[in-house]
Amino acid sequence: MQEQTVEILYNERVSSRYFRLGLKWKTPAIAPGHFVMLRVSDGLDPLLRRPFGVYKVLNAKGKDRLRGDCIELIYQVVGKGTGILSGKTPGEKLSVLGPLGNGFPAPHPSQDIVMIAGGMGIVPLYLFASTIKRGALLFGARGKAETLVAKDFKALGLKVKFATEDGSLGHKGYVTDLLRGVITPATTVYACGPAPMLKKAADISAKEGARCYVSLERAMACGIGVCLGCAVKASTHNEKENRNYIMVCSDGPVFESRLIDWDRI
Amino acid sequence: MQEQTVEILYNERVSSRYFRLGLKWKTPAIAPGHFVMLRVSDGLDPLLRRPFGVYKVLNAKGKDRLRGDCIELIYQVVGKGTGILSGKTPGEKLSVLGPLGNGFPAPHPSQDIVMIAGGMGIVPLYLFASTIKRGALLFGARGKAETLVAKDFKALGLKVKFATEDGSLGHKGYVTDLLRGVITPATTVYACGPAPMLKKAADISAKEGARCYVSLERAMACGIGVCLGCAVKASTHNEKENRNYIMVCSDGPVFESRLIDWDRI
Amino acid sequence: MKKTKESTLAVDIAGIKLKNPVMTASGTFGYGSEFMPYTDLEKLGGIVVKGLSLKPRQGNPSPRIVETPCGMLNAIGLQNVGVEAFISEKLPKLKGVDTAVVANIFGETIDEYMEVAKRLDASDGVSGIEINISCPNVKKGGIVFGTDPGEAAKVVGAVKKSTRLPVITKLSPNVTDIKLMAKAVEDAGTDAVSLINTITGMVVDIEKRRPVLATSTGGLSGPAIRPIAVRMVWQVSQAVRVPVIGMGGIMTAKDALEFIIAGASAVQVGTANFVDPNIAVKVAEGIAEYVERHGTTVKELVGSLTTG
Amino acid sequence: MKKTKESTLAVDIAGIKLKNPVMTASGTFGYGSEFMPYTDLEKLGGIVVKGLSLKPRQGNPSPRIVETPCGMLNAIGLQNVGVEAFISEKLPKLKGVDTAVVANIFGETIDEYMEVAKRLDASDGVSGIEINISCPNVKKGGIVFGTDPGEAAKVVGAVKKSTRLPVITKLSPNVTDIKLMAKAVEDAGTDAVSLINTITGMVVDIEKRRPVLATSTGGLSGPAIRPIAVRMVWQVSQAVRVPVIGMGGIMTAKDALEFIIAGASAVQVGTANFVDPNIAVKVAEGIAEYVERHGTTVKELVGSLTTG
Ligand SMILES: Cc1cc2nc3c(=O)[nH]c(=O)nc-3n(C[C@H](O)[C@H](O)[C@H](O)COP(=O)(O)OP(=O)(O)OC[C@H]3O[C@@H](n4cnc5c(N)ncnc54)[C@H](O)[C@@H]3O)c2cc1C
Ligand SMILES: Cc1cc2nc3c(=O)[nH]c(=O)nc-3n(C[C@H](O)[C@H](O)[C@H](O)COP(=O)(O)OP(=O)(O)OC[C@H]3O[C@@H](n4cnc5c(N)ncnc54)[C@H](O)[C@@H]3O)c2cc1C
Ligand SMILES: Cc1cc2nc3c(=O)[nH]c(=O)nc-3n(C[C@H](O)[C@H](O)[C@H](O)COP(=O)(O)O)c2cc1C
Ligand SMILES: Cc1cc2nc3c(=O)[nH]c(=O)nc-3n(C[C@H](O)[C@H](O)[C@H](O)COP(=O)(O)O)c2cc1C
Ligand code: FES
Ligand code: FES
Repeated sequence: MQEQTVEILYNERVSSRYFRLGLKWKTPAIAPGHFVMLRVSDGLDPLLRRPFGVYKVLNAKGKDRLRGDCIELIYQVVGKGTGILSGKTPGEKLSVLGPLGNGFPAPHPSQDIVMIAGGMGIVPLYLFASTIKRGALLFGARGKAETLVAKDFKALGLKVKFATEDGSLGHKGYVTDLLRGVITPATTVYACGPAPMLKKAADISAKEGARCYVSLERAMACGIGVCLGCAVKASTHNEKENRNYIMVCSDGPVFESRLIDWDRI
Repeated sequence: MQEQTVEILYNERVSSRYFRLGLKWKTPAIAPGHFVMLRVSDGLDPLLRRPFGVYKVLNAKGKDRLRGDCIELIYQVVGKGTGILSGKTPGEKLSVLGPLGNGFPAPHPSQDIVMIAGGMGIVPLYLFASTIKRGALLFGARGKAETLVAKDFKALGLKVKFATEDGSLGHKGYVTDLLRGVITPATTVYACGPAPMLKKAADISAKEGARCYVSLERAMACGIGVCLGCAVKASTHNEKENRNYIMVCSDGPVFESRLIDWDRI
Repeated sequence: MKKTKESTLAVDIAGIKLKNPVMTASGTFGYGSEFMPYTDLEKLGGIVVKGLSLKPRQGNPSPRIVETPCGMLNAIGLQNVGVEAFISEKLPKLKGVDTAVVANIFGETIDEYMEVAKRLDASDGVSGIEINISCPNVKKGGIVFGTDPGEAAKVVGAVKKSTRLPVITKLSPNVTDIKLMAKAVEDAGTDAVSLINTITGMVVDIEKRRPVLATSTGGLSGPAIRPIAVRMVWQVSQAVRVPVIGMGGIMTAKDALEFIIAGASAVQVGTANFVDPNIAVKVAEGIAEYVERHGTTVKELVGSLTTG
Repeated sequence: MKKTKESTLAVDIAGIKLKNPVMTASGTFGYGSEFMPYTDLEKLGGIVVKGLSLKPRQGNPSPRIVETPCGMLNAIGLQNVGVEAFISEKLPKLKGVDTAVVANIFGETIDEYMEVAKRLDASDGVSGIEINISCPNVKKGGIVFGTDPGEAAKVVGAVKKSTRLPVITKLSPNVTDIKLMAKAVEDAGTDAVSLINTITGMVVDIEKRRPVLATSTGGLSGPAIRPIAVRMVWQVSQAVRVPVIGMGGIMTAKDALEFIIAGASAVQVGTANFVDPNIAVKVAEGIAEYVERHGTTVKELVGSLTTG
């Protein structure tokens, strides 16, 4: 879990705002859902590391916890940090801290698996899917251009259903619309994406009596549970632990959805 | 004199710490001694532009004031800003502000010309030499590796004498040691380099009755005479102007040496 | 009635009419005319000129500036040509330029403040006076006018008596409670307040074991101080009724809008002018774009922050 | 006699022995043991743990942090496990680790400060107490202990009576004259002072027209504030005789040396720990390199600044 400086293998534009970033890194054991904190610049601005999920572990050994010699991330350019990242070229070095967080709990073999992703939420779900190799994916995005990585899921032999905001692929509307009907109490839902989507997925799952795991995002400073900056409010279900606030970086990023107070997210 | 964003044509390492930087820039009229302020990063750290002399104006038209379509700078990596600059690659863009400052006054045809450079002080003197095409150059540097650009002077047909601190080329010691003996009251000295060297050159010139122009360096914020940050103390010779402090960026960077209070430099 | 572009951006600061809320900050824009080769002054709401004293001042020894993380320290020492030379030599260069010109003034005694204000009152082409109270009071053993509510009020009262021009008082951030200072100068009759001036800081050269600046300390400006400045503007705008002008580390329209939404009726761009001499115009253009996109006006945005 | 490596770096802060002058700052290093996977705690002079209150505290609503130019704001709200859980669960994890452990404490009443200090006094493995006085005094209508010299002195006097451990008082920078605060707590008996705590700031989300932080304002830390912190450490070290611990934006040995040369006997590394969990050790190593290169000792460097 030491901080390490690793070499960029590739940093390629996938679509107008998405990049695939390959890092040469003899990884510690990585579980699906883990994330890393990258330092995008040696300078002081931006000062803080940026969190990114792990998309692939290359040449990986292991079943649930993977060790490899490279990782691939997928990121979207949204601001200063990801802007700088997108200008990096192969051969340059980056400092990576991780893997961090808890990862997705393995599903019971008797359970059906439905993964639901919004935008960049696809990232940790792919690593998850590639280890368990079953289940269905519901993938929501702005438009068709943002769904390119879905072919990686198809290559795993998984069924993918799309929802796009502009209707350019699949259902026109929210991806959570697809959730109704496909889940039963025998389903476990794995969700990653923007907060409103997660809230909806949690709602629907609760109504259908399905278990739901969500992977949350929150601005982070340390990524290792010490700054207490990435807090989210816990629901009363969390009371036994006597903790009103839980940390996305160290208690999560994956939580059982009923442990979260969705009204304060 | 507007700020402009220009393309990097080349950014090549000349020796261990020196780089040649070519910028594609339809220049305004540039006089030898002028400098430009570069913004090395779009970010906020480093915040301020960095000043650099102009080494060459490529495809230049004009005699004393040159217009070209590219400029070449030579810089030394000494800190954060120049460190970032050295990582830039051709095709990237930089914001340039300039040309700024006053430039070297043209010498009277009857005068002998002696140029004396310390380290990066060579930069503006080359542009000067390439327009007047006469005179002798005394060039001081740490060691031989830092004197590569001297061949550009030789190509102009100018005599070059070296002094190096480690004795690896020419006189072992200070370049100002070479000044004694070569100047007379009919000489005009043009000096650029570190402050102690300039002070010495000013001293010797004064003793020999020679006129001496120095190009000063100072930390700068604006480069255009408005922040009043790059002040140096003027000598009493400057009194008629009733100004105790003069600005290196807008009153200089070239000054007649007797106008400077060398005890407070 | 469709709002015209002018009216969506214009603000009025105690009678000083600004076509848009963006001014340039004192000490970072010379006497205005120096920027003519680089920018279009008429696209600015206003210009605040370098601080003026009764007599010309030579300023501090050098080094006077040093860069810091996302900022810089300066200890210029208020070098300026003096109010007379300003009126006779600098002001005429701005004649005919359609933008508000505000004269920033300072003194080491209350009399000096009054005298400078009087001279400006009689001159043509000045829209208002900004009082810099971050100056040591020589009669009070060097305590800074701007850190003592009583002394600050005295300066403001005296200047108000010396001029019919609108008076803006510029507050120092080096205080425990900036609301107290703002209220004191409001009670003393200031027509507006502006903030923040620089925060005192120091950089040490560890090889020489000396401060980098010849005066040991200097004033910190630039993006580094922006969160502090926004907080203070927010506090002050809730504490006083006079208009507030916000500044401190503004580089972009987004930064300026933080101040406006927090309660500033106008903003000043300072250190950023050194990075890009055309930046204040870009800030004004960005604000216009935001105002249009949101179908609102600058006046409506002022203090539109919701908290809690 | 040749100086040994230990003796060139070691400092003694009011009886707290540090093998080198580098500590980690409260709230940025958890309870210490969290960093064991990332760094070697024994290479640190000391560790200051997250601020402790009498009862566990849940902290503020979220968002609690936001990045700023070369810095960050935090409004954690002093979430902590409480002094009892610290003693029973956290402290034992540091047992056998050869580094000084300082407990940072706070309260909303003077009694609460005293009570926390008493509990720590009885516990094993704590080398000293750091009092955080940047806390609102609930009995005094929320004015902050750390901005009123009288209130600050009361807290310090009370804590001193409650413990035999060395007491460090941590000063808030949100004051007009930090020397006054330092002298007040010195007179009240503090054994050392540390500074600076964070500076209050705000960031506005211009699309939502709300503060980014749920609590509106938060504390600014990181390199952005370093010049302010160095200045205050310099001022305070000239005003008091007790040792001064400096902090604010330290990222490198060079930064730490600025504080030491300006007058700090030791330093604390804060926000930088988030950027690199091993950074404090790198700072200590860099100081060792400088001390060796200059053939000096940390003790000799403290306050070695020449001005004027
Ligand atoms: C556990 C986790 C995993 C993530 N995985 C991915 C991924 O695989 N691919 C991807 O593209 N993005 C991912 N993100 C989001 C990514 O971290 C942000 O998009 C990124 O930090 C934005 O940085 P910026 O400087 O470009 O944007 P800015 O807007 O300039 O950032 C400003 C600040 O806001 C924070 N911030 C802004 N948006 C987010 C966000 N959505 N989540 C957390 N912090 C944010 C930044 O960290 C920074 O402190 C993940 C976030 C978390 C918490
Ligand atoms: C008129 C002029 C012309 C110059 N021409 C050249 C040139 O042709 N080639 C070249 O290599 N260098 C030149 N310099 C020096 C160059 O500007 C500095 O080396 C550079 O700014 C250092 O930046 P940094 O961030 O790498 O160093 P840092 O040490 O990190 O800079 C920190 C601060 O110190 C200032 N600074 C440090 N050294 C100098 C210096 N010597 N002069 C001015 N400011 C300094 C920087 O501007 C910055 O504000 C010139 C300077 C001036 C004033
Ligand atoms: C070099 C410099 C000189 C300044 N001179 C003055 C001055 O003469 N009068 C004054 O009131 N403020 C002066 N200031 C303060 C600025 O007007 C402004 O309040 C401060 O820099 C904060 O804004 P900024 O962060 O945008 O620069 C000066 C600032 C700088 C950087
Ligand atoms: C997230 C965070 C939490 C903090 N918590 C505390 C605290 O509990 N007690 C305290 O005295 N200071 C606390 N501080 C202040 C730091 O200890 C330190 O004084 C300040 O951050 C300046 O140092 P820096 O710039 O190196 O971070 C906290 C700072 C941060 C960033
Ligand atoms: S990011 Fe610091 S506790 Fe989670
Ligand atoms: S750098 Fe601003 S006046 Fe010279």
